Amino acid sequence: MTRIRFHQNLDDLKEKLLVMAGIAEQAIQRSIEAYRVRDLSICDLVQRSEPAINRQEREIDQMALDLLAMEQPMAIDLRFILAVIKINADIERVGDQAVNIAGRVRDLQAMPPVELPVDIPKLASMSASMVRRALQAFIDADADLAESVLTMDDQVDQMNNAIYRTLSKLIHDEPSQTPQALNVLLIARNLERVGDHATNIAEDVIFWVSGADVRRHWRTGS
Amino acid sequence: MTRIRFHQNLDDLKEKLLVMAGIAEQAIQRSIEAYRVRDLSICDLVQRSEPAINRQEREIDQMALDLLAMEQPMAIDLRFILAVIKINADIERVGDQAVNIAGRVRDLQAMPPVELPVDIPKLASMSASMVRRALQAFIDADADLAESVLTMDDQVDQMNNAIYRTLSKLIHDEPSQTPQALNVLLIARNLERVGDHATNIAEDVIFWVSGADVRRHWRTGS
Amino acid sequence: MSGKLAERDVVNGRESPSASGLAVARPSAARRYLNAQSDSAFSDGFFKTLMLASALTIFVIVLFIFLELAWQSRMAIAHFGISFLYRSAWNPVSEDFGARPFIYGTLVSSLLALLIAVPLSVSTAVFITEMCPIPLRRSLSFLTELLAAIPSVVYGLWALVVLVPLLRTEINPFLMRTLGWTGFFEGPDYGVSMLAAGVILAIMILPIISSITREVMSTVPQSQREAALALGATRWEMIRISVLPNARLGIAGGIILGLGRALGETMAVTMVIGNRPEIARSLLAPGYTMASVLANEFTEATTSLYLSALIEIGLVLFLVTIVVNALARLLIWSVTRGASSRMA
Amino acid sequence: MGVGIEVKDLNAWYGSTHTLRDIHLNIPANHATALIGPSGCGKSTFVRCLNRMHETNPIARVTGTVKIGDLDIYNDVSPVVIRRRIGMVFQRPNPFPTMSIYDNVASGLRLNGFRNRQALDEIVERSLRRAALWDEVKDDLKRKSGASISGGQQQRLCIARTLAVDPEVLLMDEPASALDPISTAKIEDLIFQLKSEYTIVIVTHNMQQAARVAEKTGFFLNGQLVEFDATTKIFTNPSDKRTEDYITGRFG
Amino acid sequence: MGVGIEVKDLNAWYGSTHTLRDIHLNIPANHATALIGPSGCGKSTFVRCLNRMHETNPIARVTGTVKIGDLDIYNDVSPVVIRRRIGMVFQRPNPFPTMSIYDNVASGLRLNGFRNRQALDEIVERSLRRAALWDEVKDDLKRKSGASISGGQQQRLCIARTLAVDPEVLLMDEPASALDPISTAKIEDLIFQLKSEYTIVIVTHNMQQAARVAEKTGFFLNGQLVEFDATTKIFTNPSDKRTEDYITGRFG
Amino acid sequence: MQQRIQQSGQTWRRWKNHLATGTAVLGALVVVAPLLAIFAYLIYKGASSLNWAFFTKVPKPVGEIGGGMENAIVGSGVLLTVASLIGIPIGIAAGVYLAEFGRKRLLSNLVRFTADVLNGVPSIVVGIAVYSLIVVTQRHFSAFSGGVALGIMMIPTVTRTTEEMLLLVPHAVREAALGLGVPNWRSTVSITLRTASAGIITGCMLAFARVAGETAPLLFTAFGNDDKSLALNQPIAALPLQIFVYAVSPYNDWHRLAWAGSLVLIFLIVVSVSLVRYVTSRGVLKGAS
Ligand SMILES: Nc1ncnc2c1ncn2[C@@H]1O[C@H](COP(=O)(O)OP(=O)(O)OP(=O)(O)O)[C@@H](O)[C@H]1O
Ligand SMILES: Nc1ncnc2c1ncn2[C@@H]1O[C@H](COP(=O)(O)OP(=O)(O)OP(=O)(O)O)[C@@H](O)[C@H]1O
Ligand SMILES: [Mg+2]
Ligand SMILES: [Mg+2]
Ligand SMILES: O=P([O-])([O-])[O-]
Repeated sequence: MTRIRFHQNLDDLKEKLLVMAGIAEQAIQRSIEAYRVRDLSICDLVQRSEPAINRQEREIDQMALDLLAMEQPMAIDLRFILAVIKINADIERVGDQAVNIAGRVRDLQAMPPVELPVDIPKLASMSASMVRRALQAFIDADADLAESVLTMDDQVDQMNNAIYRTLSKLIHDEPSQTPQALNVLLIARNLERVGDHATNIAEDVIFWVSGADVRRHWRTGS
Repeated sequence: MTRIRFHQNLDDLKEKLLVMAGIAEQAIQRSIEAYRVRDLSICDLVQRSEPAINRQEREIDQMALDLLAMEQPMAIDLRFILAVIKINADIERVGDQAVNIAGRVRDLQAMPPVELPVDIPKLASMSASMVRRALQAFIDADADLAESVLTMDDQVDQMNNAIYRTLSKLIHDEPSQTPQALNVLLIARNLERVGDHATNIAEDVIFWVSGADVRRHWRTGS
Repeated sequence: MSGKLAERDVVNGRESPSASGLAVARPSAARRYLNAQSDSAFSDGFFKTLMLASALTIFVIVLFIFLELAWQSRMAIAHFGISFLYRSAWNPVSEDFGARPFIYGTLVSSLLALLIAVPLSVSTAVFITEMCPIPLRRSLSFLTELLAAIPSVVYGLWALVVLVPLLRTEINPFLMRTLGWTGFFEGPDYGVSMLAAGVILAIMILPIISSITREVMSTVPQSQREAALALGATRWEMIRISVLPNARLGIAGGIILGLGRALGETMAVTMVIGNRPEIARSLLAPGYTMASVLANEFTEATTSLYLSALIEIGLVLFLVTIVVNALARLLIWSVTRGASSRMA
Repeated sequence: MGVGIEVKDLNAWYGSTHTLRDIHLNIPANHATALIGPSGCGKSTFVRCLNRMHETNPIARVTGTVKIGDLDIYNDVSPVVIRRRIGMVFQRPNPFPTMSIYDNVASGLRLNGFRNRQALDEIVERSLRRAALWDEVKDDLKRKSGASISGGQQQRLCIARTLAVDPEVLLMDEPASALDPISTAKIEDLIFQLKSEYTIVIVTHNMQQAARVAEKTGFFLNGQLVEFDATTKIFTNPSDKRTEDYITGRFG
Repeated sequence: MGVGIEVKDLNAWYGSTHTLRDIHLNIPANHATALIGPSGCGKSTFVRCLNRMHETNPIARVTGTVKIGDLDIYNDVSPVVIRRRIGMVFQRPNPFPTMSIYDNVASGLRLNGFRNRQALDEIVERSLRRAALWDEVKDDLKRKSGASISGGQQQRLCIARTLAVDPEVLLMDEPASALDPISTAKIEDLIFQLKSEYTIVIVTHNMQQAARVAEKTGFFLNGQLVEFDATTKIFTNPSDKRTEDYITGRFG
Repeated sequence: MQQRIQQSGQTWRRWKNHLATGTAVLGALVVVAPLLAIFAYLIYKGASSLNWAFFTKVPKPVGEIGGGMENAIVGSGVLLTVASLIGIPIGIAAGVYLAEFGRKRLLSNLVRFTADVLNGVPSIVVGIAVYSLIVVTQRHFSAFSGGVALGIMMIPTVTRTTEEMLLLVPHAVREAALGLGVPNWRSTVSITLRTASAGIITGCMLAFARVAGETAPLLFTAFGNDDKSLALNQPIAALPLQIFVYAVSPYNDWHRLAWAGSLVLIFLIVVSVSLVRYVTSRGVLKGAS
């Protein structure tokens, strides 16, 4: 039962997923970059990455399906493939969020620039680092690192809420800035969702590595 | 190879998923009811349903995992289980959206009531009917019905965009109503996401029934 | 055709490797060699014919024996007709011949041998395969196998020197005392007798029956024994329901083989049966068998009718063994039908 | 109804090879328990120790305690009695080829001197029904020999034969490994039905088979019991690294 | 290198039972093709028709065309010649028990009169290496008999023996069904490696095995070829309802 | 449950078990005892009568003390050589035919049956047949006729063991050979026969041992000869024949020689049988099945 090829295939699967994750993460970073420097060409770049991510999502799904059908994976291998299937969906959605952000940036661009009292790049770097950490946990099969992602999510939520309050107050005070503020508010929500997806990825990593379904303790608890 | 028990288990799995879907759908409807009649007790009901949905999500995931590990499902059975795993995640998120809506309603309740020129219940009934249709397609293994869900999604998106425009204009014109408008805007976004999840479910049904990965034609197309 | 093909392949192999369908670009040493080989159709045919001829030889030999015996005994057959088989007279001087005492002697001594040998050899086989400790098992089975190889003349010698005196002094008196009333064990007691022939025949066929029985019992699969044991059978019950039924076919075969050997056995019997052409109820009386009379009188037959009568006895013996063999085959065939699937 | 089996400190040898080492195990009553492990790890030896078949091998030796319910099988009773209470089904179907189907099923009872014809008829029918074989053979009960039916049917016949003596425990040593997939599925269904009434221990090389029929699974390695746990646990998330490696094919 | 196989209108009989009906099939060169199907559906018969082993059964009959490359095996050549070019590996390992390992591998050539010692040594070594057996047996080549090694090794020896005559096609009829999982995995790895050089046709009852080793899979039912397609297609999304039913265990 | 453990029946079952065991042990003893007796007596009598002269001298005239059986030993050698040359090739070839070419046919069944018949034909009948075929036509007894008689007797044993041993060779081995593209005859000779060779040798040895001790067919073919002879067309002596003549004679010294001859004969047979056992127990055959 030295299923060498099967385990190579699992490695390939992981590799593929990581490549895709890299693209998605880059898309998030680029979209924030676009936000910072107000550069439409970067928005284009981000939006063009979507088909690639979608294609890779399908390929990974198909590969996972083939492995399930052909290799009778068991125990840790099976959990790995299931984790990949779920992480795959999350990464694809991270990519979607990047595209959404790019869309918002495009809208913002069409409006007069205003200075808003919120630190989107900080929130973004927080979310992005959650994603990176979750992926590192996946690479290293490190459940502890994955756990740390779960705690970061609370901070991201708080930051998002703070931004929401700030912006809704701002709109109230400065109706003229409403369109810009609304867009930024939505960008913040997108980034918050990116954090959520990172959290999901971390949960899946924990499930794969330790077999414990972390949602048991966490979701019901919160 | 008359794997009678296995196929009973698959039926049980489907049954369980439908029960959970029923609860999630009900949660959406209730949250909108709460919005309509501004009833906090209904919000409570919705928020209390979340743990139940989460628990069922975990149970279904576990059951699917067990079946994958123990029964070597193949072809349509394997696709079915994978579809269930994905639909499961989507339904759980539909439940989350209901809870989010209930939260927004709770916020709204704390504010002076205003009359906003948007038809949230209509959007809600549209989204809910997408979910219901997707589930019906799942029950009947009906790929055509599932296809019809995909087209409905475009309408939901349009309605949501219209609401966004209306509200952002309103905020601009009537800054005093900003908090209410912002909450309603977010409710609309939540409903739009419900529609997205319904779309995902429909795609998974098509994948299960026909083996065709519908994302191929659809997502890349859009 | 085949030769031509081989040639073509060689050519292809050297000159245009890819021209033929199979001789592709990489003919290795092995491939090139094999492609040059013929398809052996002729040697196969020749071989088969040779084997067939040998097989037919056996048939021809038996047929020849039968025809030869029948031809050589034609004079006696013509002279005595069917009555030869049941008349008791055996008088070379008056040229009056009947085979009855010989037929009787042959049958009785053989049956007697079976009666003694079958239970003993089967229980020996059971002991050796199922009960006895492994080291002992080997030496015991070797011993019985050796016995099968001892020439009958040696048995005869031993019987003449050891068995007959032993019977006369120890066993026969005892038998006369205890079983005399049956009429089978009445005096006078010469030692050489039907009983002595039966006993020595029994000793001679014992190893045959027991080694065949042993062999078939050891081919009964272990799983059969385990099936019985797992149902809670004792060792004896296990032997009774798993071993013996599975082996019965082989045991029957062994018994028939033993009978065949007993019927035709010549030398040992000649040496101990007493060679008197009479039919007596008592087993202690001397008798005569078909084989012994041939051994004793064939070279002394002076007249052609005498010789012809002797050969007719040979013919009868031949026919009796054919009948026994046919019966054996019939028996084995009918038993196999019931358990044929075991063989599959 | 079945009874539980309690194994303590079981050690077994073939000659001087130590085949089983310090096995501790509680097999639950009225459930199916699967034993898996690589070839030669001692699974067969273990089940053969449970009904004292091990000792039929002249070079075999065993120490430790095995309790069936309250009965210490190595001290309280004779092997003949214990084997009747603990039925065994082997890897290759081994019906008695010289007996009819009916006689095969009746053989266990007949051995015990059971002679009541009518009761025997009933028991034979019930056993064959329980073994899901009745409908296929009812017309040839006394006409066909036990060896003249298909391999899968033969194996069910062997199960029926074992059921006829109404054992409390059923031991099965790779009962389906010699059968085609359809017969295998039938045997598995059968085990699944029987386990409410008997304590079943099944050795198998096929992990999916273990997964399908058994609630509990034990993993043997080199004569030791590495892990014993709920089947779903073993197959989705075993505790021991060695189990995980075996299950996922990283072994050897 | 292997060659493709083209089967047209193949029909086969045992006595009066029509075992294969109108088989049309193109087996690609240098790939592994798996044949699956329920017991008795004719898989073995089919592969035996591909190297004319079918006709060694006196009651067997066959019609139709089988082309190996350009060669019509039923019309252009004798069976002996065709069998040298189309190697076959059987369900149970069948090494020649009286021959050493070396002689087993050399047998295909020697028995055809090949005598060059040095070339033979080379061929034997290369074949054993290709069959992934060399390291395990190189020290006992001429000392151990072909029957004295383990079952898995025996099967690889049989593969080496077949490779030694340098065939273009390798037919395998359930080559791993008599082996334990570890040996099975080794054989599968081997097939996987060999398929770049040979056209391999493998019959198997084990769907995962088909999935693991073959690019193409054919599904037989009642002597007919129901579906022939890419393996992933067959196992994740077959076109024919009967295939789907068989694959998912809804069959029978 | 009514059928669970009926204590009453148990004692009786145990008893039956013991009874059966006892019977078997007893049977074995009864069988073994005379065997050992024969051997012991043979060795005791034979060894004391063996001397160098036995192997190097021909018999003395009636009444004279001394002499040996050189003529018989040589004669047996000649006879057995002739017999083996006739019996073994024909026997093996016929066995090959039965096993490989004619499994189900009428012809092969007929041959099989006649082989069994021939095996059962009493040796003395074979003697008569050969007598009328060769001795009568040649008008004198001869070593050749004796050899033919013994050879005929070897054929069925060799044939049937060959057939059985070949059938023991798994069909798979044949398929393996055919699958390699080996011609049928080559596969039969180099694979099937070779695989079964240990068993076939056993069969030949057993046939050899059997005819080595045969007396009856030699009575009117080889006839016996008091002088050493190697000529095929002259009467020739044979060990068993000589033993018989001496055993039934009234002279003590001849009895002594008979015992010595028996011991030598048995020794030859034991050696060949042991050799066979050694060969087969090396497990060459076991691998085949
Ligand atoms: N009859 C025997 N004599 C000697 N040793 C034996 C015997 N049976 C088994 N063994 C040894 O005992 C060990 C355990 O064997 P056992 O048959 O219990 O293994 P297993 O787990 O059932 O293997 P498999 O899955 O191949 O049936 C092995 O190493 C084997 O070599
Ligand atoms: N030697 C034979 N004589 C007569 N009929 C045969 C023979 N071999 C096979 N058959 C019949 O031919 C049909 C096909 O048999 P085949 O062996 O090709 O099936 P298979 O698909 O290989 O089955 P399995 O998976 O059990 O090996 C079966 O119905 C069988 O009964
Ligand atoms: Mg075992
Ligand atoms: Mg087959
Ligand atoms: O797709 P989601 O935004 O609902 O996670």
